Order: sequence, then C-alpha cells, then structure tokens
Amino acid sequence: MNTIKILYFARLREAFACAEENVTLPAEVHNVAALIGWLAARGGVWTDELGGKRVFRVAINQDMARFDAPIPPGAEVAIFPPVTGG
Amino acid sequence: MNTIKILYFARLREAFACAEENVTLPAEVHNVAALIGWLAARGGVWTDELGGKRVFRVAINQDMARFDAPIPPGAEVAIFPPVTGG
Amino acid sequence: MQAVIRVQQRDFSLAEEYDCLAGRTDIGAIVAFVGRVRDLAPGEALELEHYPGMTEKALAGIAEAAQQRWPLQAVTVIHRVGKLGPAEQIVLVLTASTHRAAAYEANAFIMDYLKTEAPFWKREHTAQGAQWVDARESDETAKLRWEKQ
Amino acid sequence: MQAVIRVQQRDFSLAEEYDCLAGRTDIGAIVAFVGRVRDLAPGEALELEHYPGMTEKALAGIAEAAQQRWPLQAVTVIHRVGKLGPAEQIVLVLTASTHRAAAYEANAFIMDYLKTEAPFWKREHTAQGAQWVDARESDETAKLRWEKQ
Repeated sequence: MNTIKILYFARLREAFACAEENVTLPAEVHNVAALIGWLAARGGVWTDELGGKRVFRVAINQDMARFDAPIPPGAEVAIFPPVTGG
Repeated sequence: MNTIKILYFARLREAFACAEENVTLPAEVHNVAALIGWLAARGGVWTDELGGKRVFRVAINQDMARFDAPIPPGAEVAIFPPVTGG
Repeated sequence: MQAVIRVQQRDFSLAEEYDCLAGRTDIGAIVAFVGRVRDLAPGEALELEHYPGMTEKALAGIAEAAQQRWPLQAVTVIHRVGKLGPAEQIVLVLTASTHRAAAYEANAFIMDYLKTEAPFWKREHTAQGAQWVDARESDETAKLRWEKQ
Repeated sequence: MQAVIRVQQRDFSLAEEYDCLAGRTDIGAIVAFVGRVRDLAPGEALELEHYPGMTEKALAGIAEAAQQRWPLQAVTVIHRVGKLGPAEQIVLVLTASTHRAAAYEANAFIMDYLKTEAPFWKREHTAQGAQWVDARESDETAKLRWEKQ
C-alpha cells in the first residue's frame, strides 16, 4: 500500500477547500495519470478541475512530473495551476 | 574653395601627431574617398594609415559616413580607428 | 560557483546585491533584471503564493542549468512572496560574466524558466474582488526558444 | 519619452539611476547592464578617449532607435571617459518596459550599437606600456543580428 501526501495550490487549493491530504492509493494507481483519474472520480469540483477541462501541473517530490511518471512510495505529490510568478 | 576641419582620434591622432587641422580642399576632393586618397598622398605615416592597409572610420559633422558621402562646405570631418567603447 | 537563491516576503535591494560584486576584476559584464508590480491602482494588491521547498529547489535548478550553459561568475535570484502593492519589486535576477552576451542570455534564460517552471502563483486583489492571474502563452513560447538551440 | 544620456569622467551609481524609476506603476520590467574593466592587475589602467559632441549625438541616436523599435518607458545610457582602474564601471544601460522581452532586447540592442558606432577608444596602460585595444569582430557580428530582422 502506497500512502502519499498530496498538496494543492492556488486556484486548486481554493476549489477543493483543501491544502493538503494524506491518501492511500489503490494498487492500480501507480502513475500520475492514474492518480489524476482516481481524484477526478471523486466528482463535483474534482471532476471540474481534474477531469480534462482545465489545465494543471503535477510535481512529485518537488520536481515537475509528466503524466506517465510513476509515483514512488510515500511521495509528496503537488497539483497546481500553471505557474504565474516572476 | 571648401575649407574643412579634420579631427583625428586615438591611434591616428598619435600616428599623425595631430589632433586637428584646417585644410582647404582642391575642387576634385568632393567626397570621403577622394579626401582619404588626398591625405594618403602625403606619404609616410599618412600612407601607412590611410593607404588601404589599415582599417579606419570617417564621420562627417559627427555622423558616421560612407566612403561615397559628399563633403559639405565647412564640414567637420573626423577620421579614427574602429571604436572600442562599452 | 554557487548561485544565491532567496525566496522572501521582505523587499530586496538591487544596490546591495550588485555591491556584492564590487572589486571583482574577473567580471566584465553584469545584467540585472527586476520585475515589478504594474497596472495596479493605489489600494489594490498582488498576492504571491508559492510552494515552499519546491520553489527554492526549482530556482536553484534553473540557476544551475544557466551556469552549465554559459560561463558565469555570479548568479543571484531573489523572488518575493506575500502581498505586494503597485510598483513594488517582485523578482531580481543578476548575472555576471566576462562578456556581455553570456550575461544577457543567461539572465533571460533564467527569467523564461522561472516564469514557466517555478511554483509561484499571482492573485490580484482589486475593487472587483480577488482573481487568480492566468498563465500567458507567450511565457511558454519564450521558454521553448532555449530548447530549440 | 526622453532618454537620459551622459558622458562623464566621474563614476555612476546603478542604485541612483534605478531609483529614478521608483513608484512608477506603468513599468513591469527593468533591465540594467553594467560594463566594467576586467583582467587588469592592480596599478594597471584603462583609458577611454572619446569624440566630444559626436559621442552624445551617437548615444542619443542609438537610444532613439531603440525607442522606435520597442515600447520603452525609460532609457538611460551613461558612459565614462578618462582613466579607469581594475573592476571600475565603464558603462550603464538601463531600459524599462511593460514586459521583459522589450527591456532585454532594447538593452542588448543599445549595447551592440554602442560597441560599434559610438566614438570611444580604449587604451590599456600596463607594465608593458600603453596599447590601443583592437576592435572585436564579434561586436560587429552582434550588431548585424538587429539589421537582419
């Protein structure tokens, strides 16, 4: 069982009314794409934000990650809108 | 008769031991190329520097000028090495 | 060469950071970029959220990539977070090299990657309420020019 | 918009010139370039000769060309003349715009033209005597990229 920490930032943090949660992933949720699908299946704002209509980015252990990246055990995963600093 | 002022800078000022001179041009010395040929005909360092072996630039009335540029009456002409500021 | 990376609420001083390079005879060219809050009216504010930990890591990674690509004698990146008023400073990037091309290019490279890869998010607080700033397509395009070369 | 152009013997202060832009809410990006004396040993010096009158005219013309090409809120060009020691400042170019691309490009444009068209000449005074610095082919190449676009 892989228990990970998920962080949400900016618009996503507000939409989900959640900055951080710990979740235990089902065995089949092994990469970013699967994780996003699993979260989007929660329905409501989760589907709205992560279901494919809006753009977002994912980081694993504080590095930008592609959708096919595997999720290591105990990872810190962050999901956020495209960045707008500078 | 066109009497002009000629200024020399940097390496040329030193080679000619002259920073500035007033000259009255013969009628046939009407553009930059003719002026340079006329000065190079002085021989010695004038030929060395302006005779074609070394690179230099010309300005007329404080604007960079091409070799086919005419020399206006009473012009301030400057002859100098390629610039090296900044 | 170690880059200076700072993420902070408080303001920074271009003069202070520049003065750190005083007296160095190996540096011929210094480029400084300052990004500031623009187009806000008095009383309005820009708020910068970030991802603590990843922010510093991302900026250090970008500075490192610049140092591998150009011969740099110094790199400083300072980015502010929190609420900022009109005309306040947001970000400073300082690059120093022997020749100017490296200092210019490395500086623009760092800003282009910072704009697209460092986890900061802007929100504007105006009379109409708070609104997240959208990412700009032109920033993505600016970054891509460095990947083509 | 009027550019600030100065040719002077005395040193300049990046901080002072930058502070002239404080509080301006129309400026989003400021780029500063400082060129300095490098690779000289203590006791050695760089001497900068110039063509008074044409220098100011050339710099003003280059700044004007930059302003016609990019939307700039401020341009400052300061160039020193006379004898300068190791690590001393030679030239400052400050450009301010709404977005960073204009500020970066205008700044590099001004430096590229200054290097090839403004009548300054460098002479190095070292233990081996005084020697005029040769023009660099790479400076001419750098200028030409702006003419191709």
